[in-house]
Amino acid sequence: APALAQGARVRIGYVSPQTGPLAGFAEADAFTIDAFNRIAADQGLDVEVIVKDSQSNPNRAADVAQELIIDDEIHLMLVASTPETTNPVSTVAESEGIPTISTMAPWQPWFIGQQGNPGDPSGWRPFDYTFHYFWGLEDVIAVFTNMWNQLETNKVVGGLFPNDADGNAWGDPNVGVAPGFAEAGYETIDPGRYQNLTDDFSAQINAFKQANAEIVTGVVIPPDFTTFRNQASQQGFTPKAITVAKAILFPQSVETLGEAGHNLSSEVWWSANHPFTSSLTGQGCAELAQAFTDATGRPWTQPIGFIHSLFETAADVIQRAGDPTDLDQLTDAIASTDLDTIVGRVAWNGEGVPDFAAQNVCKTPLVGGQWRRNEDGTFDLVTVDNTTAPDIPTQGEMQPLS
Amino acid sequence: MIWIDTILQGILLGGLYALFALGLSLVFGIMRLVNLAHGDLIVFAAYLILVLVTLLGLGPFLAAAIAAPIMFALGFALQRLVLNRVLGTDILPPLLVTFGLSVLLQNALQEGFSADSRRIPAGWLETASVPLGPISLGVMPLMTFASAILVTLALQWLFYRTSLGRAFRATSDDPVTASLMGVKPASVFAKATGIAMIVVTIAALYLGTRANFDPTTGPARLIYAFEAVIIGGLGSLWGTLAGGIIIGVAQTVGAQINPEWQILAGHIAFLVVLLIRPRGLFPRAFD
Amino acid sequence: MTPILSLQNVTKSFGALTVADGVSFDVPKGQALGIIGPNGAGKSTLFNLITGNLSPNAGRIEYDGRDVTKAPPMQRCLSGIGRSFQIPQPFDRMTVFENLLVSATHGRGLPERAVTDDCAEVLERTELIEVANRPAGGLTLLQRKRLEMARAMATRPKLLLLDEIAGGLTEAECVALVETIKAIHAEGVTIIWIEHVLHALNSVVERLLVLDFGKVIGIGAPDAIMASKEVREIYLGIEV
Amino acid sequence: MAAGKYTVVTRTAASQAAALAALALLVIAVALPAFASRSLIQDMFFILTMLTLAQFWNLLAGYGGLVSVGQQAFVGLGAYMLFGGAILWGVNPVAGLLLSGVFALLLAIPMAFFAFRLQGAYFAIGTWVVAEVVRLSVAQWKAVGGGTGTSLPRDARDAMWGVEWIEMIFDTRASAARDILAYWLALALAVATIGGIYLFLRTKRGLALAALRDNVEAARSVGVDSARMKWLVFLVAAFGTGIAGGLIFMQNGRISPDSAFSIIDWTAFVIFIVVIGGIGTIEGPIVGVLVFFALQTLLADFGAWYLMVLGGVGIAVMLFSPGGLWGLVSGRTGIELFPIRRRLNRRD
Amino acid sequence: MALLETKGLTAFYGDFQALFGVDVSLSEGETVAVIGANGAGKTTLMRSISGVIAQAPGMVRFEGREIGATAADDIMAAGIAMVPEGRKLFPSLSVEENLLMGCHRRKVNGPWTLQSVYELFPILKERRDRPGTALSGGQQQMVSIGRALMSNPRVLLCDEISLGLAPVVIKDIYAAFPQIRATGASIVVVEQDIGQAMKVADRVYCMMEGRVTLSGAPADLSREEIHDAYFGTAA
Ligand SMILES: Nc1ncnc2c1ncn2[C@@H]1O[C@H](COP(=O)(O)OP(=O)(O)OP(=O)(O)O)[C@@H](O)[C@H]1O
Ligand SMILES: Nc1ncnc2c1ncn2[C@@H]1O[C@H](COP(=O)(O)OP(=O)(O)OP(=O)(O)O)[C@@H](O)[C@H]1O
Ligand SMILES: CC(C)C[C@H](N)C(=O)O
Ligand SMILES: [Mg+2]
Ligand SMILES: [Mg+2]
Repeated sequence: APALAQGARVRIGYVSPQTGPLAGFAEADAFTIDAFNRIAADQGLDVEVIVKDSQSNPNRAADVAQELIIDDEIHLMLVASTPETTNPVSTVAESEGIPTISTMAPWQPWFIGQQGNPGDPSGWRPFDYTFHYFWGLEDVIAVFTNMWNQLETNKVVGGLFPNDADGNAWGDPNVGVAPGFAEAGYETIDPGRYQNLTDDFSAQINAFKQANAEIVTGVVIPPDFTTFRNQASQQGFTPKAITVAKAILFPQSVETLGEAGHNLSSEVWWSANHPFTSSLTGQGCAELAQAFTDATGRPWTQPIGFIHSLFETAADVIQRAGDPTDLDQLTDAIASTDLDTIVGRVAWNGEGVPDFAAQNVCKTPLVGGQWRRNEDGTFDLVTVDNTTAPDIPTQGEMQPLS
Repeated sequence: MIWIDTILQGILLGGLYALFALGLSLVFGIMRLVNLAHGDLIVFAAYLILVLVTLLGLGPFLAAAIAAPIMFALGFALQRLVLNRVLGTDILPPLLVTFGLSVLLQNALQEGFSADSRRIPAGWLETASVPLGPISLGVMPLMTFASAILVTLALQWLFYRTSLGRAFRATSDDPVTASLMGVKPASVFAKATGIAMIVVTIAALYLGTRANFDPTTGPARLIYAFEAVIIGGLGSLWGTLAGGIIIGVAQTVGAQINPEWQILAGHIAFLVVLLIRPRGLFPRAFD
Repeated sequence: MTPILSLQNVTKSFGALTVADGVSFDVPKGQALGIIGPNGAGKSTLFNLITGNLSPNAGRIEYDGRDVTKAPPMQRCLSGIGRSFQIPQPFDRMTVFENLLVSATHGRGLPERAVTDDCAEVLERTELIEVANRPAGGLTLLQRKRLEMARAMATRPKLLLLDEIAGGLTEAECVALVETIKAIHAEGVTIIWIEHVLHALNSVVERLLVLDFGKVIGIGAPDAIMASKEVREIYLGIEV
Repeated sequence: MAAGKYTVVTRTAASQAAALAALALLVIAVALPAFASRSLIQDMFFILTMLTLAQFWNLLAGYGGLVSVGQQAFVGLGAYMLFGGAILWGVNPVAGLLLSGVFALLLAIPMAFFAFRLQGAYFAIGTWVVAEVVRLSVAQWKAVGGGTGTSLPRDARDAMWGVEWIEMIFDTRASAARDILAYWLALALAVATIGGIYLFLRTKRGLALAALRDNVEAARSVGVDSARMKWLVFLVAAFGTGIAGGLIFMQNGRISPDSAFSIIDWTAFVIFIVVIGGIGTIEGPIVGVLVFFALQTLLADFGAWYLMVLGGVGIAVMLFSPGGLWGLVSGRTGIELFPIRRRLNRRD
Repeated sequence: MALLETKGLTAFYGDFQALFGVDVSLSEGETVAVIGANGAGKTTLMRSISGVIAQAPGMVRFEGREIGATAADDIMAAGIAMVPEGRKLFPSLSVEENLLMGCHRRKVNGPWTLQSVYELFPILKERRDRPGTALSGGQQQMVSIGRALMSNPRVLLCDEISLGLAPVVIKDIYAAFPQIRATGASIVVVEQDIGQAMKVADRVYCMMEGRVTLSGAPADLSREEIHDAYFGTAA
């Protein structure tokens, strides 16, 4: 391999939230990095992965990114898991000129959130060194409305958008989800941004009841969603569909809802059911999920695929760069990536992305899924809509909440 | 109608905040101890209840009843072994120690239980409600509120009608002189913290059934609890209950106007009350 | 000549308890006035009203011809009212000398350098010079009482308020104290002194005021006051 | 008459030695970028800014008796004004530091008006709540990203005064030059803070501050203007804390309400530093920040254990040496590097 | 055998030694006065006996039992009650609650009850529901004495009970002494007022600079002797 020929070790920095409230995203870190190191060794890649914990704290994320760059003199930065992690790290890396691959944050909060004035598109600039792949709000809009179209509703949607990076991006009246929903014929009731860890959702429930909303959507953190779901039941608000992001990402979070978790729906960015294979290990999605469960005793979760794909992409980039310790060559290699990974195709070719972000953002496929409760209280995520990515098979149909 | 509902929901929410606050109020009132770990202790108790529920298959209420004496013992030991040694006129050492404790607890829980969010299952009670004309009130929130009132009554009785309560107040004023009356300040304080931990367990029961919690959930509500205590006036238990309700109602009313203002409205209510009455609604004569 | 201090109908109550009840009296410049009265009569409260540590519910306080009823303590101190507290309140963590420096610099609005010798002199007069560099928190009761007085003196007051400074002193100490106060008085300082140690008080003051239940029940020459029936009954507890 | 018989001394042998050492250290510190690695410069930046925050908090709590747990309000507002200035009005970030200080000062006025009505623990909680209100309000400020936060625009970053010159003389990349600039600014701020506080404590106002700390009633009745002293201390601390906040985030390049108004980072850790080092002394925060930094560096890679050890050390120091580490040192040896105690000596 | 005695009692505040080998004793039913100038160590002696200042074992004996190293609250329970210097009432307790604190731990049937304390100091009954500290100094002193009596102590330690009190109140308070003695309690009074001390005491100890310099029955001591012991003028 060329990297070996150069005789220099490539240092990869990786920042993720291993502790703190976002730790669920990082649970596959060790598992993935072990596999990566093993395969890198097999392939004769001289790489070293230096892992830093953001402690789920954006300040800390920026600090450790600096440490990686300055003390560890890394050549390539990898970062994943929510804008709270990706944005500070990307900002630091961009200003230090370190090639960076980022994932697992919708691209709007990542791209727009890093701009000086997010409200003023004229001032938005592309980045020279940082690249991001995931999906965007337009995909979520399509997936959600497709799922809802399978049901008989009055097309009135109540929105729960907090005042955080995700909530502001989703809830923006101009570039958020509402205009897209409107195009698909859905009216959005948005009572306004609330703070995370709110203890009472009566105001939202009243607003939804008044507007006779039959669907609830949003991007909600798990504790808030539980509060909302309970209060909605207690206050006699029973929508036909609840389709939210974030809150029901992990099976553990859904399990805490008990029966109230059944048939909740959300976007699915990766699953054991996806038809992709790893460029690194050759595993299919089901195999990877099983390997994870075997190794850790825990059920598969969506981030596993993306963390894996992040290292896939890194390996690919390093192999393609003439001198992977040369930052500019590495950057060029990222920009010219075209790789089929376990989460789908990663290529920064601007496909489906507006011009201002085309250079830095790549999109991966998104479908819709529903949580189905098993007899024993465990839940399965079932793909119910694939209009947006027909090559990912569905496993069932969208069902209304009883 | 919406406003009536909003205010009722706010009052019920206030019950939850009052439960968070009552234990704090007890400890704050007796020892001037600003316990920054209070929120984390509530979360700790919630995990304890959860463990009892999952391990022994108990109902949440029975589990809380078993957890309460365990928490009492823990509180007693904590006060005896650690906190007593930093009490004094200076509020800083306890502030720092309880902050350290808060950090310790959070991270220990994280090591032990991971960052996953959990919930204490309460079965059908979770979603049960009582219709009240066009309004319907959740059974759990109603129970929360009722518990807050019961806890206040019980503490009030303990504080002002028993000789232990008198010893609490005397020791709070002057531990050295109290010891000349045959009081052991160290153990009086330890008992107070123990009792506060029983209240903490009750708060944990309702926190844990209302929403998910994870090891870092504690501090977020700590500030509301402090607000309730201070609005109420140092050492006034009814005041603490009233304080909780004020914060709760301010939040729901604020949210009804615009959800952006929900939490802000609670804080602003606190500031306004203190502007008008710097020592809270029901201050005690001397402190 | 205007009196240095004049109280007119000053009233103060704590809740239902009235501790100053329409108190009126004047103190001419340079006089030494003693205040006696049973415990709880409102003597210390009266001092707090004069210094501004408490504010009256009604009435008017004039100092040096000006209305100071609403002035903050700091301002009254600057204009020449110095006081000692019944329960000594030293600045515990500062040295004795620094205690005095605070009052000399802030009480008189002077820079530090200008008051050093003055402070030293007060320390000598109050026999605190030996402990000048010791933290005030570690002083004995007597030393604390002396510090109370020294700190008040360091502001070079025109009106000095002393609250029970002889209590707890031995006879010899008491004699020394009386000498010191006499000397201060001789310099023209007006003195109001609350004291239960009557022989000490009476050897200094020219006029005596008796307070009972917040009311002035007598004011006049010490001999006359001490001989009055009311005082003997109420205060000394001597059956007549 | 005692005239001229006594002199007042504050200096000690240790303090004179310390002054010389400090001067030498300062010279080395200024020249540091010439030979130190970039990571050392960054570490120094962290130490200096935390030290500044700690000194101001110490001034508030240790000397002024104002135990504020709302200092993150000033850090955050200072930082946001620097960003706001750069984003909305094109203010050069270096000049924006002044905005940081001024706006923090402006915030301090209503905050003090409210908080000064409260005592002790009430004051502490009151300041915390005000800081929360400021955080929640800033989180509604859409032009700087609302709850999402934002980054310093590249134009503003590139335009920072002095960076080009540093790039030239040290022959480094722009990002390293920005670090050097930030480091020098932090050094200047820390030196000005320590020097300023020390000189202030040696004036008669410093004396008044100490008196107020011991007994408010008594201080008031010997002519100390307690309200004015509190205002003075609070406003000065707000101004300095605001500038430090602006500087920290200028170097950081990214801001969000949660990071800028973090009670843990900007108040809890600062309290930790001051109390561990020794409150009410200038030396304490210096010792404290070094201990804090050492702990952070040694333990940063141990995840949750880092915070647990930190918590444990905090508890241990409070239990075994309530005067902090410096208290332990000066208690044993009597050394004071920044003496303020005035001793009255008989002239012989 | 003495009811209460100290042997070679020493006490320290940090490095500062306040007592140097003090020997005092108190017999059943006796009243003993401790006099001495300010700072002589009288309060320190009281605090050492009552356990506020921890002692090495072996220095204090009460009813033949060693109590030097016993905690203050246990000493109180054994029957030694103190009227501390400076009254030390509990501000957040009412007058009545302050009194009740006196028998918080030691509940012994005896002559002293709320009722009899109110008879002794009738003004307190009027003020029973007020906060203890909203009383004047004299009234507070009455509460403090009453509070100590409430436990029906075997030994009553009174530290400067007449400090800052009007003569009429001092008279009242000392007038209560015979009643207190009549109940069988032994009393130690610390007093500045030598005359007063001589009047009530069976025996007097005179302290100076942490040492007992003179002791004996009042009748046996001459004014000069006392003066010397007090001020250290004796060669
Ligand atoms: N808390 C303390 N810390 C340090 N020294 C103390 C303390 N309390 C008392 N002392 C010292 O111990 C010595 C004896 O004091 P003590 O209070 O026992 O005297 P006393 O005889 O009761 O005097 P007084 O008549 O003033 O009450 C004094 O020199 C005093 O300075
Ligand atoms: N802050 C307060 N709140 C309520 N009542 C008070 C307060 N301060 C004093 N009092 C009451 O006011 C009355 C007068 O008290 P003050 O201290 O002036 O008496 P005094 O004449 O100085 O007595 P003494 O000779 O005992 O010192 C007392 O009955 C006391 O209980
Ligand atoms: C300093 C504090 C108020 C910190 C609080 N315990 C928290 O973790 O947020
Ligand atoms: Mg008085
Ligand atoms: Mg004494």
